[in-house]
Order: sequence, then structure tokens, then C-alpha cells
Amino acid sequence: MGVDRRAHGFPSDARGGKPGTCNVRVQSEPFDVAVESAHLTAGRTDIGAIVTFTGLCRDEGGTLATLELEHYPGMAEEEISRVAQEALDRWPLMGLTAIHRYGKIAPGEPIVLVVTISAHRAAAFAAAEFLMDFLKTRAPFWKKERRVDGSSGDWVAARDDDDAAAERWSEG
Amino acid sequence: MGVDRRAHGFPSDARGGKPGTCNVRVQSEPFDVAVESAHLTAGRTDIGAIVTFTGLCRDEGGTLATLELEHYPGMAEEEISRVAQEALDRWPLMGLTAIHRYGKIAPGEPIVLVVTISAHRAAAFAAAEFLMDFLKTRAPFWKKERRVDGSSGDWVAARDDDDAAAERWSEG
Amino acid sequence: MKAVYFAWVRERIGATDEEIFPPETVRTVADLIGWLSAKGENYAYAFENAKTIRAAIDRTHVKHDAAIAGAREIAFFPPMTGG
Amino acid sequence: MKAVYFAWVRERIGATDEEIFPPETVRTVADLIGWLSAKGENYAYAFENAKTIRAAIDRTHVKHDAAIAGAREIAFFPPMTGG
Repeated sequence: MGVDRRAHGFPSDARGGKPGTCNVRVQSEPFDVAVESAHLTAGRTDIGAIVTFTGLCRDEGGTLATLELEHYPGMAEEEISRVAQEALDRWPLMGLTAIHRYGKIAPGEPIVLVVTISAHRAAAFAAAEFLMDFLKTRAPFWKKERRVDGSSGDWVAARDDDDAAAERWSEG
Repeated sequence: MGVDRRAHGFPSDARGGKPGTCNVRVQSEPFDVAVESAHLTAGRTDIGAIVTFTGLCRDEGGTLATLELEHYPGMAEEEISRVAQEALDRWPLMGLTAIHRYGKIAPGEPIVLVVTISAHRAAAFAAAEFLMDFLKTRAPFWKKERRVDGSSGDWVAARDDDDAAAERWSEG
Repeated sequence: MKAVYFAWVRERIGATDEEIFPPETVRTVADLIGWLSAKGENYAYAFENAKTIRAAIDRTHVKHDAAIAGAREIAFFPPMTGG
Repeated sequence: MKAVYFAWVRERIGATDEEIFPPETVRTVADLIGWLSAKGENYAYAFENAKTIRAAIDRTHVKHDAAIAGAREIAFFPPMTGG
């Protein structure tokens, strides 16, 4: 499951504004939140709100050595792109970036990044939460824990509250 | 209304975890989101979620030359600190940063920053939205618009939907 | 006590702050707004829609029925528009 | 068609992918899970709690009642734990 799938940029209609950008990437390397934010906002003075979400690998009380993230190459990018398009359809965003890593990840390292930009904060916050809720429940990634005591640990179990978090967006 | 009030750092109890940090600043200079995030998360490997919100000055369709932000020195810091303490009391945060600028601000420049860190994303998102809703309605800042045509423009009117956004946190 | 004014309240009154000496009959923030409004046209203009005016006593938001006894600094300003 | 397996489904089966040739009577994802389960103990173990298994046809999530006709690639995996 080696090769990186690179920037899937595609234009989006920001509901009457300038067309926004949608960047989706699946990669093994770390990402830089500041670089991604700057890229998304470059040259624009019509943005009122930037929300970034960074998901990090926790050390689990010092017991975790590394996390191994397996993914379904191809489908991972496609599924994140589908979720991203849903967010662009639902909220008046000027753009978004969603990056998910795979492979070995150490405690303290970033796993996932979502950046949303909009004229107003409500749309940027809602879209970022929506993206995370659906990345959690729909993007084909699986976490396996390697413990500091050398044991291989377990596959992380899916959380019911993640399903519940995703479910709430289907109301109304 | 000149002098900067500098970092009001105070420890907070992250509900059983290591004590978190609370940074509140009111300043005229721009801020760097990456520096503030790095400062808040430095040396920790127990964080699962970082949410940042940056509020920017919009050009209002090219009509806005600059925004002038007046504030109530002393009360601005105190009120933001009160809101920050409420967020720390309500959610299991490992820390937060809230920075609000005053003075002349050009389109595209940042005005306000909120960073929240937590083990899980729900708390980080909720606290960041809460902070912004209350900064909007309780922190003593007032925006005046200067137009590109040279006219002094108007004081920005408070928005009913900002009040409504703040109101929703008093349920339950 | 010291009165301080911000944004268009400050502009309409034409001062950032001043020492005021209200009589004892002026007991609440609302009383003080009424008393200030009578000081001149600039004050009357600043406080013409008294309900929209926000107040803080010693840097804490208060409602118009709050007592002003003991206050060192009372601020008047429009609804906040920061963030 | 090609079957692909991820996470503990992959580990239990002991393969990342394989070409499969189910008979025509195997029409849905649920049918295919049943058919695969009969191929050996490793498959039976992987699919022992069939309801927890997620499936995708040609890289799109599907339910167990989805038809498999025309599929080039069918994936089986546990609930996702990314993010």
C-alpha cells in the first residue's frame, strides 16, 4: 500500500462568490498546518473565518509506542473527496483542505487536518466538524496500536459516539 | 488607549489531567497562529485535538480600506479571561489561547484568534465556538469602518444572530 | 466617580471620560443615564435610545437596574462588535 | 472479481487480496460473505460477526443487500477508525 496519492484539487462554487478550492490529500508524510492555511487563503481578502482542526496521535498515558494507520488506497482519497463535496454543497465555504496520513505515526504527531474558510464563522465551524465526523466514520482508515512494552496491541475499536456524531448531520 | 496588556497566563485544571494553560492577550500587533499553537502544545503528547479559529478583516467587496478597532483597556483582557475560565470549567480542555487585536486593521489581516486543545475533538470544537460566540457579544471591542472612497464609514452594528449564537450556550 | 465612554457614545458626547458627581437620588445605572442625558444635547443624543446602551461598573457588565453605589468607574458603550 | 481485505479482516484471512469466482447464486454482498465464510476456518473467523463487517464495491460503501453483479473489486473491512 505504498504510493502517495497527490493533491486532488478541484474547483468548487462558493455560492456566488469567487470559486473556492478543495484540496484532498492522503499521504504518509507529516503536514504543516500553517503552510496549508496560507495556501488556502493566499491572495484573498474576502475571508472572514478560518477554522483548522488537527487530530494528533495521543500517547495513551505513555503506553503507546506508535500507531499504524492502514488505509484503502484510492478509496481513501475518493471517499474524503465525496465528504468534502458534501461540505461544499451544504455550507457557503470559500474553500477547504482535508489531509489524512497513513503509515507509522508517533505520539504527538499529526494524523489528520481539516481547514475550512468562509465569510462567517458559523459555516467554517460547522463544515469543519462535519468533515471530521464523516472522516471518522466513512474514510477507509484503520488504526493499530503498538505498545511500548513491545506487544503489538490491538486494532482500535470504532466508537459508538463517533457514529452518533456523524448521525446528527442527517437531521433536518 | 495605548499600552498593550501582556500575556495573562494562569493555570487551569484539565479535569484530572496535567494542568493546562490559559493565555489571554489584547494587542495591536498581528499574531502568528502557528507560533501560538506550538506554544500551547509544546512538550505534550497527550493531546488528541487542536482547533484554531482565526477571524479576519474582510474587504467587503473592495469597499473597505481599514477597520479601526476600539477597545476598553483592562476590561477587554478581564472579560476575555472570564469567558476563557467559563470554557475551562465547561469542557475538559488541556489549554486555550485567546488573542484579540485593536487599532487599525487592513483587509486580509487577522483580528482574533482562539486555539483550544483537548484529548477529543468534541470538547475542542465546542469550546472554540463558545469562546468566539462570547468574544463577539461580551468582549468590549467596537469596529469602525474606513471606506476606500475616503469616507469615514460607520460603526459596525451588532448582529442579532451573534446574540442568538451566544444564547444557545445557556440551554441545558 | 469616573464615567468612560466608547465608540459612538464617546463620539456623540465628545469625551473619552470625565469625573461625575451625581446626587444621591441617582441610584441605578438607569438613573445615571437619565441624569447624564439632562446635562446637554450631546448627552441626550448619546443616550437617545437608552435601551441599546450597555454599561459596565468597574469593568464588569451590568444591567440598567444595577446600583451604582461604590462604583469607581462606570462605562457606557454600544453593543460590542469585536471578534 | 477481486476481493480485497483490510485491517483485522485481512489478518484473519491471511491475504490482502485475491481473485474470486463466486457462482451465479451469490447475488448480494451478504451472499458473498456467506460463500467466503465456507471457504475455510480463516474466512469463517474473519466473518464470524458478519454484521460488523463493512463492504465497498468499486471503492464505494455499500450495504450487505447490495447486488455484486458487475463489480470489479469488492472490499471487506472492519468499521473505520481514521480521523
